[in-house]
Parts: sequence; structure tokens; C-alpha cells
Amino acid sequence: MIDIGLLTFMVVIAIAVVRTRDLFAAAMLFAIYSLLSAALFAVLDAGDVALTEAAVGAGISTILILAVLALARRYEHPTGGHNLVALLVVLITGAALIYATLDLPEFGSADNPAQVHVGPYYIEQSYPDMGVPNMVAAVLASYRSIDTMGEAFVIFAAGLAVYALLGVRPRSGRFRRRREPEEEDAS
Amino acid sequence: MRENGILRIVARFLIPLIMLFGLYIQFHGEYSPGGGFQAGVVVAAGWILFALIYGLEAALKVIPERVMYVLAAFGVLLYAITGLMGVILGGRYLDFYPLLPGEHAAQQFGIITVEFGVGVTVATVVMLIFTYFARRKSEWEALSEEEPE
Amino acid sequence: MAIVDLMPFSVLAPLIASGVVALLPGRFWPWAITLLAAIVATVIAALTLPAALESTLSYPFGNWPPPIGIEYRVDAANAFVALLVAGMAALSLPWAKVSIDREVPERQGAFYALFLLALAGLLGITLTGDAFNVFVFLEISSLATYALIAHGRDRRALLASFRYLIMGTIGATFLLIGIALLYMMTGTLNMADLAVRLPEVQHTRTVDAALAFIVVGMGLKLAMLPLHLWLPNAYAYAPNFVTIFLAGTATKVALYVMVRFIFTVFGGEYSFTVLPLAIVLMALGVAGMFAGSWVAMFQDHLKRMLAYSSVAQVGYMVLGVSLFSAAGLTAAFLHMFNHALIKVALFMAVGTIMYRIGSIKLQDIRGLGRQMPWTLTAFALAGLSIIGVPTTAGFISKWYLILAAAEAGHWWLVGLIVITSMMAVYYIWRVIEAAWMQERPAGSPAVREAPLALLAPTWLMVALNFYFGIDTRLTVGASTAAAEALLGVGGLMP
Amino acid sequence: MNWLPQVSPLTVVLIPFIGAALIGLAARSWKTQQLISWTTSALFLLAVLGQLGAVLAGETPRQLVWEILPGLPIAFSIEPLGMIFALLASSLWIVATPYAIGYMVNGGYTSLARFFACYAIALGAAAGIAFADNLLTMFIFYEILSVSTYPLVAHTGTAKARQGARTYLGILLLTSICFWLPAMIWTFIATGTLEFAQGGILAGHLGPTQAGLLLLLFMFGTGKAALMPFHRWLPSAMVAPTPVSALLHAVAVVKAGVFVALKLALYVFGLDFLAEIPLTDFVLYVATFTMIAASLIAIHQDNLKARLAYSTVSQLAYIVVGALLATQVAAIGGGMHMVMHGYGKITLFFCAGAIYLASHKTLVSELDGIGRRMPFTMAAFLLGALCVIGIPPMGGLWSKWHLVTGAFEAGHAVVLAAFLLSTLLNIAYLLPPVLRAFLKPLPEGEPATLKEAPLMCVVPLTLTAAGSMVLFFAAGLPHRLMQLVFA
Amino acid sequence: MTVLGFFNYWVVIILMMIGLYCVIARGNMIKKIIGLNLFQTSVFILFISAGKVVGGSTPILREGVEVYSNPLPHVLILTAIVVGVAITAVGLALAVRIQEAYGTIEDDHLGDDGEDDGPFEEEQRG
Repeated sequence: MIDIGLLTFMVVIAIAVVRTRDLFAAAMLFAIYSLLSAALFAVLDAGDVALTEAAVGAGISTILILAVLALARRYEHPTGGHNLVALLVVLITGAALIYATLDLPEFGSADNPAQVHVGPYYIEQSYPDMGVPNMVAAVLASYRSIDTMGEAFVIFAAGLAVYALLGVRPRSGRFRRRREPEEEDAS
Repeated sequence: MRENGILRIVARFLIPLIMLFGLYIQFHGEYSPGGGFQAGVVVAAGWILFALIYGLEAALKVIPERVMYVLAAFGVLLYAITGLMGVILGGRYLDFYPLLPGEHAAQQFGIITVEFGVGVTVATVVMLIFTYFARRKSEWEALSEEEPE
Repeated sequence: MAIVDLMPFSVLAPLIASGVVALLPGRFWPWAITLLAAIVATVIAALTLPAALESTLSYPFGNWPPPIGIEYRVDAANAFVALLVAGMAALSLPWAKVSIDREVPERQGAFYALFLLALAGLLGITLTGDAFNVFVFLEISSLATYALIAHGRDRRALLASFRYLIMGTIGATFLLIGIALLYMMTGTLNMADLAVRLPEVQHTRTVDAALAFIVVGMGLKLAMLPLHLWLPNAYAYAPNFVTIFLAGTATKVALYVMVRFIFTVFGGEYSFTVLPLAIVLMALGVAGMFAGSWVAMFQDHLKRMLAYSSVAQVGYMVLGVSLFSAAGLTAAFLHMFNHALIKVALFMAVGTIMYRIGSIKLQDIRGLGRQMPWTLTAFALAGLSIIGVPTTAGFISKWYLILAAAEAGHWWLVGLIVITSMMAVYYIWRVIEAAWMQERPAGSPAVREAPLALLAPTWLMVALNFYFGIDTRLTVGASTAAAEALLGVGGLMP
Repeated sequence: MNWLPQVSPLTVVLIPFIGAALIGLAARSWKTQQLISWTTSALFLLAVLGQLGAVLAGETPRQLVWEILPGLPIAFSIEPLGMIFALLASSLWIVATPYAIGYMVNGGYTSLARFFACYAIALGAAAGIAFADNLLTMFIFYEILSVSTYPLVAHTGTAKARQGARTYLGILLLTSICFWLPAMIWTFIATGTLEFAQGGILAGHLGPTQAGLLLLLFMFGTGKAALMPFHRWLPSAMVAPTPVSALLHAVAVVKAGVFVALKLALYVFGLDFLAEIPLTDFVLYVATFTMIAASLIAIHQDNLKARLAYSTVSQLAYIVVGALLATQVAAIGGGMHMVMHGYGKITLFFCAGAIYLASHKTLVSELDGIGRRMPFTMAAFLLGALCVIGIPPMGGLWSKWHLVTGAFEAGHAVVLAAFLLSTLLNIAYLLPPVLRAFLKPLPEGEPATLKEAPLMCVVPLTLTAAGSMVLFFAAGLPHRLMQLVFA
Repeated sequence: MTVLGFFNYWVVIILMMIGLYCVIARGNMIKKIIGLNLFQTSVFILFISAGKVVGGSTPILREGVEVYSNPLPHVLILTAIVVGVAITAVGLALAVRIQEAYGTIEDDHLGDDGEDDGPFEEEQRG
């Protein structure tokens, strides 16, 4: 069973992230959330994923969010209205997902479809095929290599996109006028 | 943070360690968790730490912006061309077997190469993105000084 | 080299070229290499189509047999869409040169690299036979698209891009949830393999939900009616060339993916019995047709007008799918192709106007017909096609759609299609009247006709609209084959 | 006519289009444009006449241009009914050309290249309608005709002209797309073909009720036939310069409408099948109502062109009635009335234009005594009026004769009565202008300069007036052609 | 499946719902992006749990280990995490530019579409 404690803690943090209007706190809570999910991944035997989630979620993403926070208001404006629509969408999505779980195979069972088809091939054959003990690396870089190439290009695209967006020096002065002092409504 | 002497000293020890760790997960990826992506992130994190402590200008002297940009493209091209080598040597795209005579050696060579490509791209792109975000603030301030309200 | 070995290079050529183009300085070489890559992709796609009409092509990457590895699996349906996407890129790039030199004067290397990534992403989605690979390439093209839209010179481009990013990512994540559920039920990601293994677990609630998530997720990318909110502004404020490319390709590919999942992976029979897909898609399609056309009638910003018209046209395609018949799917594929031709031509004409007078507000183009006769005539002729006048491409697809609706016994749909066509008459007519029947506002500077570099590609597209309105062998033949490939699941089995 | 070369149907249709393109290219030189206009109309007439021999011999030259989709070709065929329409249009075009040139130049109009190019396109579209071998081809040329005449109607570009032209185009497009197009699609789905065939294609494919609905769609979809309540476009279009009103709204456009109605009755429904449809009578009464109502409105119009326009609405209804009576005689009468009314009405419009050009008078009440200064014009007006009314020795007699006989044969007493009443009304609104012009004295203060319009205008109207008289004696040709329709 | 098994999935679903709610309901763009990350991370958990085998271990071949968890979901999620961070970076870059252009990153304050605020001044590039 997944660590129920971890999951419960994550729910608490997620709610806190949504509720807080202090974006700095939200970023920090999000980092903790990432670390917790990394721990969860580790519990689920996904070492590579855990390492990555820790490095990305708690590391890169948080640093980037903080870097942007240095440029924008720290406190979120209180939102008004249209939460009902959001709530409706979310509830429908959630209901659909719950509905979906009703016929899911038993968690962690070794005879789940996911464990008997394709997956075993990687477990059994990746060492004979390529002499690589880390099956994740084998699948990532050889069996499903084109996916990983796509991933590399996604990162490349992100680099180009940020280069295109922020490689330009700012010219407009509008941001200065509306940057209110940060001490207001620190609730 | 730049004034903090202790931090500087700690960083002086820490950053090489981080880099070393990055290289380890880059090239030990087939045996233990890790690979190009994680390595790239770790190396970039080390560099970002350097930039936070010693300043962005100093960090950019280590790897200039233009170099990062070129290396990012180099990384993906390395990946793509490794794939292409499979075709040129008579196999399919991203087929590593034709690369070297030994089967395992060929696969491992291919995996290491493409992972290295990923690592380079990830590291440089993360650095690049951080550079732009971090520099934005000073650019804004420069702008405010030029035309005071 | 057999064609099957060449086929993946219609994706790889632009992908690899993007890495090169990003490094190129100046204004000429990035464009030239981009054009070259697009032409290569188009030629390969054109060579692939005849082969794919005969038999399904499969290219396993890394020589790992599917479902172990990832394969590109090409039949008539995706070969046709791939040719459409690559062809539109190759046809719109000649137009781009002058326009982009004005709109994105600096750092064109990055711009064109992003364009190539968007193109390669779309082509990758189209050709791949692996469900997760769809997600990866979807994100490549989406990310590049967000950045391309943000290149627009109006600041609202940034906002449009951000909103698209949020909605697009939600859509992609929904797709990912759908794939996760499918994987948990079958243990495979290969679409053909999924099609084989799904019948065993059909009519479980999980598979039903997976279908719903995938349809909604792709509906977001497709701009199906209630999920269309991102589209008008994204199209309106992106650089003109980006709008042209997106209008010709992006929504079509999303529709293709949706259709591929509905018909091939889940099986049409199953999809249409388990979810009320027929009624929902039909309702959304019709609503899209009406709402899109209706709003388009009151737009003074020509690009927004055409964007809303695109929402309406997506409605036609969704309607074709909802009929769940060979005729309906044929109509949907035909309209995909023909609408791409139409919208590319229209947006090119509008972009050309913008290039000259810097605005595309209805009140600013008054009397422009005399000063830019070639541009406005091209707009008018392409407008005929979107209305669906016989001898234009637009007529052919509407005709097939009507026949399909009638075949299904939905007579009322015929009336609705005709009414929305009338609405198209109205919004196109407003432009024509403003351009020719009104006087140039006093004090506006004299305008010269647009440069040949913009006019020639525009007129080529207009000519294609008429060509494919008269010679329908290629389009109808390929669309029919595509519909058959999707419906005859057997054709996709290994 | 056998000495004339017989060209392919497509060539006939293309001649005016090529002429239009050449006029557009010769935008700078007004002389060249005139020359091209003349040449094109002459060539067009010769090309049409060249087909006559074959048609009279009972042949039907066909030409498949291109098959867009299976069962949906662009194709032409020259059958007798189309021949009548083509003859009418081509013979009147060549007369209208000098009139248009004279009128537009003397009236001080600009943008003549656009004018004459669109004029030629409209004629080409009319030919396309005449020779269409199937509903799709017909529909395409029908829409080309609508759109190409918009610039002509809105020629002056004033707000009023634009408004009128918008009504014009709006009604024509709306009816054709909302009614005609679905009807065509329905026909295709029901029968699998759109090709015209003698005796109709619908019989046996649709029940009487469905066919009735289809008939409604088709007849109201043919907006150019100006059945009430879709007649408003015709008076609106009178904002156009008179040559446009004359040729297009006495000949090309409106005759295209009634031609389509006849063609549908004869070649899509078939008279026998038409007689079985219960709703035919309903449409018939709508047409009859239009006939009377439009005449009643015409009486109250003081504006001469508006009066003529409503007269046209009424006369078009004659032809629709002829088609819907579902007897051979009535259909023959309808076909002949196309020609007779065409010649009569174009004369009347020419005269109205000549009067406007010479005196800037537009109202009937201003015409007092004008006949003394413009004897030729007003005499021609009289002849034209007599032809429309159907009084010997004018051609109009024969067509009305057939129509009335047809109504009698079909046993429609109401229609019969309506014909008679309408003829009386015709007299009531067409003769007063002539009577005023000749019998009343010229009011004081009229300038002495008031005289006949330029020769370029007077000669054509004399010719058409003479033509309507010649048709009294030469009615055999249209009659013969109409009989061939049933051969 | 046992209730306990459901429970884990349901908690993950609740996490997803919280994330999705944060994206849709919150006006602040940074908050939206954080929400997007929450949402995606939760989906990743769902995916990874598909590969777990009770009693299995990390899929790295070692002596004495018989049962491994399925490596395929791990690979997919690695890729998906990368995609997620790429989206985050681009979204944040857009937020910065929007802050410059509009002076705020509250989506609610930016109103909708139609109104015309004139073309944005041309930017100096370089």
C-alpha cells in the first residue's frame, strides 16, 4: 500500500497552496509537495522518477517561480466570482476519475495487465539485449528512444521560447506604475 | 548573499561536489538511477548556486550565454545525429546495434551518447532560462534609473 | 530505399533542421533552411500517401518490434493528414519571408526553429502509432506554438498565448490521464496493440472514462465549441504567418487524433455505444457551427472574424465525425483538407492587407479594393470557397457532409448547414462591400498593391481552392480511403 | 442559318466571359472597350444562331466539361427551351450595346470598364443558365448572374444605390441558397442525378406531398422569377442606370428566373407529374395572386421605372402560371411569352431611359405632351405597351393566346379570369403615359431644347419596337421550338 | 479491489482535483502555473502506481532480486516531468512579459478580448 501518511500530508499541503494568497509561501509549499511526491515515487520503486521530481519540482521549478516572484507582486489578489464553474468542472472531472477507478485492477498485483504485457519484456530482456542493468535507462534511451528524443526537443523548445520571450530587453515602463507596495493585505 | 563569507566558503567546496555528482549520474546512469536529464538538472543547479553566490556576471563568464545557446542546440543535434547514424550504417533510426561491432557495446555506446546529448541540452537550457529570469530584474531597474518618474 | 524507410523523415527532417536553424544568423538562411525542410517533409509525405493507400506502413524506431518499441504506423488516414500539414507549411513559408521580416525582425533563427518544432510535432502526432508518443509530440508542437503566438506584436498576443498554454496543458494532461487508464487496463501503449487488447476489457468503467478523457482532452486542442475559448485571440494576435500555419494545421491534427482514438483504438462501434458520442458530438458540432458563424458576423477585426469562422468550420468536421458513417468521416476528412486550403488563403489575404496598411479593422479597409485589387480579389475568391459556392473546394466538402447527413436521415442538418453557409455569405460580404462599395476614408494615405512575394503565394492558394473544387479525384479518393482505414479496424491489425 | 459554324456549347458560354476579361484588361482605352463590347455581342449572337439549325433539326448538342464529383458534372446541352432564352438574350444584347454606350456616355457615368465587363459577364451567365445540362451547372451560373449584376445595380455608389443593391442581392442569394440549394440536394438524394431530362426526373422517386414541398422550395427559391413575397428585389434594383434595368431586369435576370421555373416544370418535374402534385395548385394561385397584385400596385406608381418594374413582376407571374398549369399549350405560351415580353419590356425601358436622358423626367405625371417633342420614343413606347398587353399586331398576342387556352384546357376558371382582369389592368397602367404624352399639351416653361435622345439611344428602341411587331408575324419560330420541347 | 486500494487512488484523485481547481479558479498566473504543476504531479502518481508490484523493487538489475516493478511507467513519467517543467518555464516567461505589458499578472483584471487597446508599442530587440 502506498504510504497513506504521505498522501494525506500532500492533500493538506495542496489545499494550503490553493488557499494561501502569499505566492512566496505557495512556491515553498509546492516545493515541499514535490519533495513528498518524490518520496512517494521512491516508495513506489521509481528511483529515477523520484530523483527527477526532487531535482525538478523542488529545485528548478521553485527557483524559476521565485525568480518571477522577484518581478511581480508577492500577494495574489483575492479572486471574485466564477469559482462555481471551476468547482463544477473539477467535480465532474473528479467524478469521472472515481468512476474510472471502480474497474481498475488491484493495486500492485503482479498479474495486472500492465505487469504481464510488454513490461516483463523489459525486465527480462534489457540486460540480454544491451547489457544495461538499469531498465529505466534501457527503455528510456533505447527501446523508447524516440520519446526521449522528443523530450530533449521539448526542453530545447522551452529554451528557445524563453529566449524569444525574455531575451529581448524590456522597453515598456508600465510594470512600474502598478507595482503596489508589498506590505498590504498580508493575510 | 554575495557578502556572506561563510556561504562563499561552503560553496567553494560544495559546487565542485555537485558538479561531480552530476557527472556521476550522467555517466553511471545505466547502473543506478539517473541519466542525462537528472545530470543536466544537477549540473545546472550547481551553476545556479554559483550564480547566486558570486553573481550572474561571474557565472556568465564561466559559460557565456551564447555558448549555452549553441550547446543546447548541440545537445539535441547530438541525439538526432546518433539516431541518424543507425540509418546511415544500415539500420533503422535510433537503432544502436550497427554503431559498434559488439551488441552490448553498441547499445551502451548509443545510450551514453544520447544521454549525454540530453544532459547537455537540459543543463544549458536550464541555465539559459535562469539567466533570463534573473537578469530581468536588473534590466527593469536599469530602465527605472534611465527614466525616473 | 523503400518508402517505408523514408517515411519517418517527414517528421525527422524538420525536427533535426530546427536544431540547425536555431544557430543560423541573419534573415535569409533560417528561412531558406526551414523552407527546405518543409519541402522535404512534403515530398516524403507525398510519396508516402500512395504507398499508404495500398497497405499500412510500419516503421519501428530502433528496430525494436512494436509494442516493445515505438513505431510509426501509417495508413491512408494519417498519410493524408501528414501530407496536408507538411504541404500547408511548405505553401505558407514562401509567404512568410517578407511578412516575418517585418513582424519578427530580429532573432529569426529562434523563430523559425520554433516553427519547425511546431511542424515536426504536428507531423509526429500524425504519424506515430504509439499513444504516449502522441503526448510527447503534442507537447513539442504546443510549446513551440505558444512561443510563436507570443511573437505577435500586439501585447494581447502574450495574454492569448498564456491562456492557450493553460488550456492546452489541461487538454494534454487529460489525454495523459486517458492514456494512463488505458495502460492500466491493457499494459500496452501501442495503438494497434491497444485495439487488439481493448475488446477484452471493454465495457469496464475505466475504459469508458479513458475514452471520455481523451475526447475532452483533444476537444480542447481542437477548439470544439465549449472548449474553443483560446482560439480566437490566439489566432487574432499571433504573427500573421503563425496564424496562417495554425489555421491550416493545428486543429486538423487534433481532430485526427481524436478520430484515431475513437475509431481505431476504441473501435467506432464501442465508442458510439458506450458514450452518447453521436448525440454529444452532433450537438457540439452544430452549436459550434452556429455560435462561430454568429459571432463572426459581428467581428470588425478580420482575423478574429476568420478565427470564429474556424470555430464554425471545426463544427462541420465534428458533425461529420458524429454521423459515425463512412460518408460522414469522408466528409470530415475532406473538410479538414479543404478548410485548410480556404483558411490559409483567407488569412494570407488578410495578412497581406495588414502588411500594407497595418490594420485589419473593417473600418480601415474601406475602399481598399481599388488600391489593392489583387489582394482583395484573392480574399473574395477564397471567401467564395468558405461559403461553399460550387466549383470551389468548400463546396465539395459541404456537399459530402450534406449527403452524409441525408444518408443518416438527418434532414434538418441539411437546413442547418445551408443556414450557416448564409451566415458565411454575410461575414464575407461585409468585407467585400467595405472594400469595394465604400469610399476610402478621408485623409488615409495612398496604398500600393502588396509585393509579389506576398501576392503570389496567396494566389497560388486561391488557385488551389478552385483546382480542388473541380478536380476532386485526389481529395475525395484519399478521404474515402482515410475513412475506410479508420472504420475498417481490421486493416490496422498487424 | 446552316452557313454559320456550329461551335461547342462551352464556347458559346465562354464568349461573353472572354469579352469581359478583355474589357477589364483594356481598362485604359475606352475606344477599345467599345470595340470589344460590340465584337463580343456580335460573336455571341452568331454563335447562338449557329446552334439553331441543329436544334431545329431535333438534335441536342451536349458537352461534358468536367465531372466534379461522380454524378455532379459541369455540362452543357442545347435544347429548344434554352435556345429560346439564348436567342432572346443574344439578340437583345446586340441592340442594347449601342443603347448602353449612348446612355452611359451621355449620362455622364464613370467606371465604364467595370460596367461593360459586368454586363458581359451577366450575359455569359445567362447563356450558362440557358445551356445548363443539369441543376448544378444551372445553379452556378444563376449565382454568377446574381453576383455579377450587383456592381451594375450599385453602379453609382450612392447610399441609395448601395441600399437597393443590397436588397437585390440579399433576396436573390437568400432565396437561392436557403430554398433552391436544399431543393437541389434533395433532388440529388432522391433521384441520384441532377441532369435535366425530357418528361422530368422526379416521377417515381418522390411521393406527391414530398414533391409538393420540393416544388415550393424550387419555385420560391427561384427568386429571380419574383413570385410574391420575394419580388421586392426587382423594384429595389431600379436604382440602377436604365440600360441595366432594361437588359438585365427585362431580359437576362428576370427571364433567367422564369426560364428556370419553366425548365424545372418541364425537365425536372415533368408536366404529368406536376399535375399529380396537390401543392401545384397552391403555387399556381400564388403566381396568379402575384399577377393581379403587382398590376394593382403598378397602377399606383407614378415613377415610370417603378411602374414598369411592377409590370414585370406581374408578367413574370404569367410565365410561371404557364409552367404550373401543367398543360402543353400553357407551357408553350409561357415559353413564347418570355420572348414577347422580353422584346416589349425592353422597348419600354429603353423609352423610359431615353426620356430621362432627354428631359430628366422620371414621373408619369410629368410626361404631358412630351410625345410631340419625342415622337419616335413615344411611338415605340406605345408599340411596346401593346406588345406587353397582347394586342395585335404585336407578338404578345400569341403568347397570351396560348396561355389563356392553356388555362381553359386545364379548367382553371380562376386563372382564366385573372388573365382577363390582368390584361385590363395592363391597359390601365401602360397606356396612360402614352395618352398623356400625345394628347395633353406640353406644360408652360418647358425648354425648347427638349428633343429626342441621342441617336445611339433612339435607334435601338426603334429596333426593339419593330422587333416586337415582327414577332407577331414570326411567332412561328418560338412556337416551333417550344413544340420541339415536347417532341 | 479492497476499499483500501480504492482509498489510495481516491486520494490521488483529490489531489488532481485540487490542482485543477487551482488552475481554473485562481486568477493569478503564478498560482495557475503552480496549480498546473500540482495537477500534473498527481497524474504522475497515478501513472507510477500502475507500475508498482507489491514486493517488487526498483527496476535496476541486482543479484538476489526476483520481482521488479514495471519500468515502463517510470520512463513515461520521466518524460512527462520534463515536459511539465518546460511548460512551467514558458508559462512563467509569458507571465513576466504580461507583467511588463499590462502591469499585472491577475488574469481577472485583464478583462476579455474584444476591447481595443491599440497596438502595443513595437519592441526594441537585441
